[in-house]
Amino acid sequence: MYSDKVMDHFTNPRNVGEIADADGIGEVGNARCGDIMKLWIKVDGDVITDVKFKTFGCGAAIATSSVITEMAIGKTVAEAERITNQEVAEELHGLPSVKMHCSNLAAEALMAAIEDYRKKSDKTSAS
Amino acid sequence: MYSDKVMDHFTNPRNVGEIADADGIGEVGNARCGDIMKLWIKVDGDVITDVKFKTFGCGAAIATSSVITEMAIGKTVAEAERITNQEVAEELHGLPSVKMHCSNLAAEALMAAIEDYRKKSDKTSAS
Amino acid sequence: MDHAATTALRPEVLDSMLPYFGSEFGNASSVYGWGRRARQALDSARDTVSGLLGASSDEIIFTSGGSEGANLAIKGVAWANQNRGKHIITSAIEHHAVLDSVLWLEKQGFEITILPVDAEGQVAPAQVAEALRPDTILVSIMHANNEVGTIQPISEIGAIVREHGAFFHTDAVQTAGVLGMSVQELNVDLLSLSAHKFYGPKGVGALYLRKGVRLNPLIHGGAQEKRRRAGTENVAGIVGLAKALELAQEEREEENARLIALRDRLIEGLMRIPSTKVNGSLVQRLPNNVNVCFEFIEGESMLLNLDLRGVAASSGSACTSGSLDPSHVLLAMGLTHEIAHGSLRLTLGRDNTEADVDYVLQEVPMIVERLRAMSPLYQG
Amino acid sequence: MDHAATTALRPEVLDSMLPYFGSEFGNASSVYGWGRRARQALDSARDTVSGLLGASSDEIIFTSGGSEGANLAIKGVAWANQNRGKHIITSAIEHHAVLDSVLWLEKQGFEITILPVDAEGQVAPAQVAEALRPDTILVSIMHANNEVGTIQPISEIGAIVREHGAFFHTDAVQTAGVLGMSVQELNVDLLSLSAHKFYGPKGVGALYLRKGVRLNPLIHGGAQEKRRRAGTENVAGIVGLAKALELAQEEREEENARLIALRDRLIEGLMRIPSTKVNGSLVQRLPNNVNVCFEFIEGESMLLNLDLRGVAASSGSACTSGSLDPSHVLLAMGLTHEIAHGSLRLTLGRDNTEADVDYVLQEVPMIVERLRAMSPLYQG
Ligand SMILES: Cc1ncc(COP(=O)(O)O)c(C=O)c1O
Ligand SMILES: Cc1ncc(COP(=O)(O)O)c(C=O)c1O
Repeated sequence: MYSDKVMDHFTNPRNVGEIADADGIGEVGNARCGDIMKLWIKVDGDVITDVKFKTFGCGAAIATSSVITEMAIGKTVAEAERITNQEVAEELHGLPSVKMHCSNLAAEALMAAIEDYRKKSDKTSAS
Repeated sequence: MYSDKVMDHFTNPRNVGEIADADGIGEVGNARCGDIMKLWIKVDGDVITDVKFKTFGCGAAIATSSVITEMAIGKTVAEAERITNQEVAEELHGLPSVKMHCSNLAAEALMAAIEDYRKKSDKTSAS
Repeated sequence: MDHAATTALRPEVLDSMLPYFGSEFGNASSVYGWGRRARQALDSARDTVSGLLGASSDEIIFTSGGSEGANLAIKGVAWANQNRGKHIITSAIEHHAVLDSVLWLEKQGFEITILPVDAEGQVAPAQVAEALRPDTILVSIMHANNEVGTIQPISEIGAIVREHGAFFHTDAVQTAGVLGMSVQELNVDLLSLSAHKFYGPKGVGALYLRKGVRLNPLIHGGAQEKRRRAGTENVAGIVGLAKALELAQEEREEENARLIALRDRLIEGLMRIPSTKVNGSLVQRLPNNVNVCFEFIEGESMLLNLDLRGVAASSGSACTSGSLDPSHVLLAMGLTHEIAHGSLRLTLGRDNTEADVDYVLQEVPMIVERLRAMSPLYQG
Repeated sequence: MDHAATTALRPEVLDSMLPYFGSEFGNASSVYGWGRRARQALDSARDTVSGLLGASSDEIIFTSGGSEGANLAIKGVAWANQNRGKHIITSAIEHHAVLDSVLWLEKQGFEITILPVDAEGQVAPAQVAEALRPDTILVSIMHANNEVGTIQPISEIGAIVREHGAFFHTDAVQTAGVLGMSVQELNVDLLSLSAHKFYGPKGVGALYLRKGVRLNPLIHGGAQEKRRRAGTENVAGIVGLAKALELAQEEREEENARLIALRDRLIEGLMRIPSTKVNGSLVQRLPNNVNVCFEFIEGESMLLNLDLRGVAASSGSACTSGSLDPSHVLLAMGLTHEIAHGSLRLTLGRDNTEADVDYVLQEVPMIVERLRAMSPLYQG
């Protein structure tokens, strides 16, 4: 039911882990629904230089987390922010329809991490 | 679904036909229900010496008609009168249950013929 | 010659099924492994069936046969749409799967109109139009009758029903392997069929359900068939259904021409027997159906004699059903009880040849004569 | 290791079926010829099944599977007995075929009590007794649960229900090939089973219906199954069901001993993984069922990894069903959502060996470790 690309990211997920001195951290989903994604980002200037993730969830959740790290690294924050769940699914050559709703949270996790980065850098620049 | 004995009487029915100078004629059933039996009897003294039948009906109807002619011939009228539908079915080594209700009219046909015979002979003796 | 009752599985169909009795035994609801391959087989069977019906694949619900299909169509639509109305229309010559469903719904508070048919067993579209009411939610008219073979003007009736805004179901159990099955041309919203009538396996069928038609399940439970029919799928049976329908539809024009020639030879020959009557239309008739009444004799004794000579047949005789009344179809067509009791149905199929027809034409007259000689109704 | 989902057809069973896909293709309702032989095959299958259940042959209704059986039992008894009352009792851990039937009836005006279960997934007979009301017409409690394998005290519950004068149905889909099936000892009035769970064909099942219990058909139409289930009989499937049940019941004691040894080896091995919990009773448990929760990981990703290593399994994960909530069974047993999401069900069968168990015990710990390393919930 999963595309080869999903299976590739599921079996060899890229960028698993945490970033100790992350510039932003995002977490979405909840254990009740069976999917939690946590994303760490490192930003240099305006460019995302590193992303790491940890995910509790099904194959689709793991693969979307993995692929969005690749999609985000090298993009500016403003560019990364515009990535949609739909684009994540397309990057994976599609997801089964039941998975579109519940397990495709990666774009939201990235958004949350960027929001966190903004808040922190606002604070930094304000201080 | 029919016993060998039913099939025997169905394929080689005994005593098919009419008796021109019958002493009694009985007819039961109706075409609406799909079974009509007509029975002719010849009585000598008190003994039934000949029986013939014509039947419109299913295999069971034809077989019961046939077998009752054999059962009745040689019996006294009083004996023949006591033959029941149940005995006819037993003589045939049983009938399928759906046939017990609708197609096992032979005893009634015989009874009707005997009744007809009694009426006629009453009239005869009265005259 | 009882192909309307059931047909033998074609060897090609059995071959298509065997893998799913063997190594490919997975449960199509399992997410991985064998389950995935069972799912693919189901998907492909569904595509085949929907393609042959001119439908989309999510409009096909696999069932356990024609009876379940008709029950699901009728009760399912009735339950799901009772807020819109509780009136249902059907005809007097439907199969009992339809009639008894409708009569049961009547006991549950629905209102039923049962349309009459003409002497040839046809429903008049004008009568459907007349019977439609503002609260009519469903009309169910069979595509062709299983006893007398009369084909109904489904497309015309469908247009009327659609115009009115009710749903239209047709029981296509007798026609699915024989006539064109475009649900668009037929103007139907629901259509039920059963594999064993077209050389597929017994115990499997399909219901076409037009997108947007609301339906309650008959069998609740698992999420199979998009929640419209629960139960672990009969994968082998469904694969067999699709294969059998595909073959039947491919070959139907050629096979129909062959059957019509045999059918007409048979009818002509039987009509030479005195006091004999053909039942059903001679024009709008299934290619394989012959139905005649021999006056003065009863159907079951006819069948039994034919069986002894190796010919399987069927009859509207009450005695074959255990009830007292003969075929409701023949009675609806205006036949008297006694004549209806004497009906004989012969339905031709793939394995019948001209020699079979000639054998029947040689045997039947003798049987009829013998039974008439025994009949108190026959005056010679 | 997903034998609770479905099982492969046994070759002996396929052999018993093949004649009915070939020359013996008759319609069992036809009076003569091939029909008669199909009828004999059905009668003999019915005798086999009724014999194994300690029932009489007219108490067996053949269906299209476990889902239809449960729907027929529940809706059929509800409709036929609603004049006596409209209250129905069931449990929170039933299969959806039961639960959804009951919930649908609730919408049609019936009143429903859904009993809770304890932490091991058992229904307490005392709670059934308490829930019974004067207007209770039906109680439906499954024989053993399909997810966690817990066996219910059916005989005890049955005695209570009978004493009260209500009818008692048990869904024996998971137990029919595994446990003793005497309907007298079980004190049940209705019992449903499905052939594909005991190495028989998919799409065929049976319902035991005690004499005297009134039932409305789910599928109306022909006179098959003594007017309790219309539709041309799936002769091959029914013959296969009888053969499979016979073999399973013959071999069950020996096979159960073997499976219990494998099961316990598997449970013991899996329990060595930290933060792991067995679900269901360790005593009243199906011989083939293993169900564990690994904290901090989600079930589908576990299944997918096992599938990549050639092991078929199942999970109560919501992600395998497309819904958001995980297994209603695990939640009813008091597990939290996040733990319930991490369940793994392995169900053993005829083809599993000790080597299979050891292979799983080698793979699972590595998969768990890998997934936990990826989990934001795991503090390592
Ligand atoms: C306990 C239980 N009841 C009912 C069913 C439904 O059976 P079937 O899928 O054969 O309709 C199943 C299996 O899916 C089951 O495990
Ligand atoms: C017209 C018609 N409808 C419905 C059915 C029922 O189909 P099944 O026996 O496959 O359930 C039949 C055949 O028996 C039929 O001829």
